[in-house]
Amino acid sequence: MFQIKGKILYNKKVKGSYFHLALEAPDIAKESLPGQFLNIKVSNTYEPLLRRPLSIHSVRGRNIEVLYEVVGKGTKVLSEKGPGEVLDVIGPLGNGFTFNSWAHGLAGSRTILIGGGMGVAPLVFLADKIAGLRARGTKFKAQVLIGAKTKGNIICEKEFKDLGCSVKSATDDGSYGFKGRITDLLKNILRSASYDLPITIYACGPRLMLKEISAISRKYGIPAQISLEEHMACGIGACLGCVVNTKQGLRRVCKDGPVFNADEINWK
Amino acid sequence: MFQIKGKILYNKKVKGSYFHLALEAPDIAKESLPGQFLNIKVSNTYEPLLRRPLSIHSVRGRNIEVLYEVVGKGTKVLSEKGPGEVLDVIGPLGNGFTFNSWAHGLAGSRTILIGGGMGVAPLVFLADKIAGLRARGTKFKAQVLIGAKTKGNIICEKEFKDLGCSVKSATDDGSYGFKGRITDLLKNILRSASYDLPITIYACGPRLMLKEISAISRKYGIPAQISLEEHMACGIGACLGCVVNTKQGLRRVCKDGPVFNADEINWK
Amino acid sequence: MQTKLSVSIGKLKLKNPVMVASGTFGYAEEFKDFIDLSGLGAIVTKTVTLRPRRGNPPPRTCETPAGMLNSIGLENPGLESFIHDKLPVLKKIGIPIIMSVASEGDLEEFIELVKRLDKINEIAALELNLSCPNIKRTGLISQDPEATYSLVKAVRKKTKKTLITKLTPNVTDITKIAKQAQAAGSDAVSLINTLTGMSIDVNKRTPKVACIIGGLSGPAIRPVAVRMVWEIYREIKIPIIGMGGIMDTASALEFFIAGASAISVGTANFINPKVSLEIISGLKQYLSRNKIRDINQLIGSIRT
Amino acid sequence: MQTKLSVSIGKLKLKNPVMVASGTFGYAEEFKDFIDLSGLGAIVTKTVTLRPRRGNPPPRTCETPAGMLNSIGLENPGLESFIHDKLPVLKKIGIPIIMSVASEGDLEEFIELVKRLDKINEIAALELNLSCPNIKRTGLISQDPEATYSLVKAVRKKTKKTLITKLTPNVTDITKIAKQAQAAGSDAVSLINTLTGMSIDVNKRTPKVACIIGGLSGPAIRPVAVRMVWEIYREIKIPIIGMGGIMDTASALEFFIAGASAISVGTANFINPKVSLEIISGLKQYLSRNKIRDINQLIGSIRT
Ligand SMILES: Cc1cc2nc3c(=O)[nH]c(=O)nc-3n(C[C@H](O)[C@H](O)[C@H](O)COP(=O)(O)OP(=O)(O)OC[C@H]3O[C@@H](n4cnc5c(N)ncnc54)[C@H](O)[C@@H]3O)c2cc1C
Ligand SMILES: Cc1cc2nc3c(=O)[nH]c(=O)nc-3n(C[C@H](O)[C@H](O)[C@H](O)COP(=O)(O)OP(=O)(O)OC[C@H]3O[C@@H](n4cnc5c(N)ncnc54)[C@H](O)[C@@H]3O)c2cc1C
Ligand SMILES: Cc1cc2nc3c(=O)[nH]c(=O)nc-3n(C[C@H](O)[C@H](O)[C@H](O)COP(=O)(O)O)c2cc1C
Ligand SMILES: Cc1cc2nc3c(=O)[nH]c(=O)nc-3n(C[C@H](O)[C@H](O)[C@H](O)COP(=O)(O)O)c2cc1C
Ligand code: FES
Ligand code: FES
Repeated sequence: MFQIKGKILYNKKVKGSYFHLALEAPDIAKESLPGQFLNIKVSNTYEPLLRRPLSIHSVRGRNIEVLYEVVGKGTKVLSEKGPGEVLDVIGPLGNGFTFNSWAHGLAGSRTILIGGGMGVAPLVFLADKIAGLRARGTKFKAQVLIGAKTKGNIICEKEFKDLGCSVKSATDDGSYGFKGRITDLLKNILRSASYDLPITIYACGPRLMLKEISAISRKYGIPAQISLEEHMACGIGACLGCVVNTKQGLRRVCKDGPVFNADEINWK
Repeated sequence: MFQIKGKILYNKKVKGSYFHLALEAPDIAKESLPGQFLNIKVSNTYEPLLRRPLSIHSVRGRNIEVLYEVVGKGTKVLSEKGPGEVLDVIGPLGNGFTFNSWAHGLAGSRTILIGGGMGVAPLVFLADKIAGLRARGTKFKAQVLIGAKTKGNIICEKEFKDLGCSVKSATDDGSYGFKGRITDLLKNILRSASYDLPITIYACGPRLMLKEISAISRKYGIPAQISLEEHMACGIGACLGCVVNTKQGLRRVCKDGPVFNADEINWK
Repeated sequence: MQTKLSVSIGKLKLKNPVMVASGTFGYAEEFKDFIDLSGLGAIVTKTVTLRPRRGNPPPRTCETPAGMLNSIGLENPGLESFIHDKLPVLKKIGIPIIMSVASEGDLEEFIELVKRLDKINEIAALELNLSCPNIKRTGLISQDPEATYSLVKAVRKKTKKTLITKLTPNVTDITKIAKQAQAAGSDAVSLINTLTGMSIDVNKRTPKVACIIGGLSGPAIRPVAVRMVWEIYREIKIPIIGMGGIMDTASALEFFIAGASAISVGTANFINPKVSLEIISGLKQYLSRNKIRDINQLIGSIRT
Repeated sequence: MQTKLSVSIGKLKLKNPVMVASGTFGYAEEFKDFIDLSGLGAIVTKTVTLRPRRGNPPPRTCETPAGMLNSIGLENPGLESFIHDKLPVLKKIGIPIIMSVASEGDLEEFIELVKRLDKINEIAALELNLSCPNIKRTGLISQDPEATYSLVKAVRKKTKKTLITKLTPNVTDITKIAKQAQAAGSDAVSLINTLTGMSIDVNKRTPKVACIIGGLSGPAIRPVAVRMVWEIYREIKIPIIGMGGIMDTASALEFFIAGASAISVGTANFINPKVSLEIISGLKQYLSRNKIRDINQLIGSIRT
């Protein structure tokens, strides 16, 4: 974990209210794992007061990238920063997805990455790592499912394809890809899946989607790692603000997560 | 009084921490008088919460200009705004200097404009109006005295000269012009002045300077109009926050001022 | 969708529940260049005392994080001058004028004030300011449940006008005070007045307002205000006028949902003189977006 | 210029007067990557209770204007687990560890806790958290002068360690409580704990923290905190540990000038984990710039 001043390389609109930020942050870049996040101070004033947690979307050499949606005042302020400006950033935070165990222990794995809305952000980094494993000769397949309200909210399709993933999309209104919930698409896939390799699900997105995925994971006996969100005050495990109810009691999303095994969570 | 959204035409550094802002504000421009001020919302967040009062430095057609020094967070935020951005501005506020009475009633007047530090800002607008009177054939002379801590804080010399004023400067450290206080320079001038025309003093600057000028005004029997500052919450006379102790009781700097006759003020 | 914004505070009917808070709107004339004053639900005047009050020495205000301190000290021209100079202007606006009153001294003075005002038809209601923190005394009437009761009771006997008791947040248990105000016959309570606070210029090592202590207002205090409205709502039956850090429609809505029947905009008037009217139209939009026909259905609608 | 930053709180000597506030610094290990912990004046632990406490359900925090609400509900692993797992780590830092303690139930539990801790040398002082607003009960010990007196008195009899009583700001008159803490033998008071507040999600019409009411902290509350430190300073003789919205050197200085002998950094740790050390060096600079040799000369130096 580092607290650094990272120079903005670019911070540009991708589409709609989605922005892509790249920062010079060599120390953080070196240690980052997919699923980990940054906690960014977006303003030098007291408005907003707290840092904003944003997933690591990609690491390129000394640089680190973030993909974010403008949803409130913090992300708005962030979106107004330009290249050359410096951000106070803490990271990498949290545990990240577990994927190396398979890389070392097994011949390979079939991974299904499921991103709902902004949830695709950390999965691109994961897909990148999986592509790296594949390049080293292991049998890793990565299928990506992207879910969103409507076509305009489908992001990162190209990034995933460029990383060699097969990509399917679902929209609530059917304006793009499968019409319906991403979890229904997942169920379709699992029903017809050939179990040549062990399957693992990695998911990030809205709470209800993750809850549904946990149910699917249990039903099909497929392990799922899910990345949760809670409101964070400190992001480093000190305030006990971001707890989630798990089988081992209340645990901190920022420190013990944000990635949890789906079967650990007590959904209410 | 208007509350308008004024587009920034430019907002650039003049020197050191001094900035020059120009805004499109036709309604305000039309009604502005020298000595009046604007109350500017520099941020859409609660930091800073209150507007910032800044004198009208110049009016050119539909545009209005402000000269300001970055001294704290409000002026800092303002200095970061760029052309095309829009500011929420209230103005023109306050009473302004009285100078027309002479223009109409008398053949002319010898005016001494005294600006301490940032106090020069509203005096440029006044000098401009006086130049206008002169252009219309009245006998108006304008002499300007600029006081500052050191050479780097002397501003607007050229502007005053361009408006046909004779300019003298004083710095505390003697790095430019007369070494010593501007009020000492004033005394020197008054001692040797030829009273061909009635003299009026117009002054804006630090409280101690204005207090000293009041004393000089009394001693020499020369009327002085001084522009005061007080911390302002509303700027429109509603909160009673900005009062100053006068012979007629407490009066609001934002509404009954900021310009007062020197002999009205009860200095403590 | 047609939405109903009107609410009742005692005998007073307001066409909409948005008023402006005492001391933050002058005597209204300062705002006439910026807004159509007749659009407001009501105007609460700067607090008036029987005799003119000079108030506190300057500096009287300073800024704090998301807030401000003031120590105006109830400067006002006194009752007679208010009636002659200010009231005629206010009257012309054509909306209910709620007059905020305070006493500098004893109960008798308060009674005298109220007796005099009871006869003036242009005054729609009285707000009893028992909570101004700036008059030097140890403790305020509004910090003491019994003193609040006696005062409201005594005043109640002298007037049939709608009586609103304004509460200070600087107490251990606000519900106790509110209950006493209700028991004594107050038609409504309004809250919160400012939290007492202090700010220091560390270079000069002096307080930033001359009176040392001032009243904290603005968005910083909103969570305290919303909490108090919610606490009181469950304990009393008379309507609540909520205020404290209302800056926009969203923050106004917090108060209604917590239990306020009307709200007052204070400090925000200084920053955006149009804000009260903007809130009125924002409320309409919120109601129709959420298919709520009557703002009264929103009051106290928090799901806990 | 050489400046002296050391201060005394009861029997406790601090090399500098900057500590970190209970509940905002975890058990210190969370901060070790960011700062040299041994540079701090002292560390106050998250409040510990006799038995483990699960705390409140999530969501537990939300942001407010220049502040935040929390309703952690004193989640902690309980005394035994603290002593075994946390204390050894804290001890190694080599600076005074002030242990914050609270009782979930009755006085006996508090006494038991204190008796047990009295024997542990690594604990430099005890801070009595009588003021946590999140344990559901009507009123807190720290809102009642007599209850504060009895509790501190009882605890005082059981330990020779430096005792600090932490005060809640949610009271009508903080000086009364502080005087009782002093009379009962407390070596110091620390203040302020959080102001109770509430924030509502107006679209969902639900409270933003699950427990409805939370504790307000951060710069928003600073004026209230500084005011209370100043009020108490003139009424008691024991040292004051000031806190509430300290974000930087300037805000820390306000507390010293108002009368605090030491300060605690709370919420600011979340925003800038280095802030406490930055304040220590900022204080040194301020003292030497102002030619003040000893921070003790600054304490209560406000010119009014
Ligand atoms: C571990 C983690 C990783 C995240 N990664 C990303 C990412 O890669 N890209 C991205 O766009 N967003 C991400 N988020 C969500 C992001 O933190 C919030 O969108 C952001 O903090 C909102 O700030 P704001 O000031 O713009 O909105 P606010 O004005 O604070 O609030 C606007 C809305 O956002 C919601 N919100 C605010 N804070 C959070 C939060 N901490 N978690 C969830 N919702 C919140 C509020 O409830 C409100 O509805 C992540 C959150 C967490 C906890
Ligand atoms: C009628 C009027 C006209 C003014 N005209 C100009 C002008 O033309 N150009 C210019 O540069 N400045 C002018 N000022 C001063 C200007 O308003 C302040 O410098 C500005 O508000 C400081 O804001 P800040 O947030 O940058 O500083 P803050 O962070 O608020 O404070 C920094 C310092 O500035 C001082 N300050 C803050 N507000 C005021 C205030 N209202 N009056 C005096 N000092 C203050 C503070 O005491 C502090 O020492 C004028 C003030 C008034 C009242
Ligand atoms: C400058 C100022 C003057 C005030 N004067 C009065 C007053 O005379 N009488 C009164 O009852 N309240 C007075 N108040 C308190 C407000 O009416 C209101 O209760 C408080 O400011 C909280 O609301 P806000 O945060 O929206 O400003 C004053 C507030 C301010 C800021
Ligand atoms: C998340 C959080 C948890 C806290 N937990 C405790 C606690 O366990 N015990 C305690 O005495 N105070 C606790 N506090 C209060 C702080 O110690 C401090 O008194 C208060 O936050 C004011 O200081 P600040 O504004 O600098 O944060 C907590 C505060 C926060 C923000
Ligand atoms: S945000 Fe503080 S513990 Fe997770
Ligand atoms: S600033 Fe409000 S009356 Fe002048």
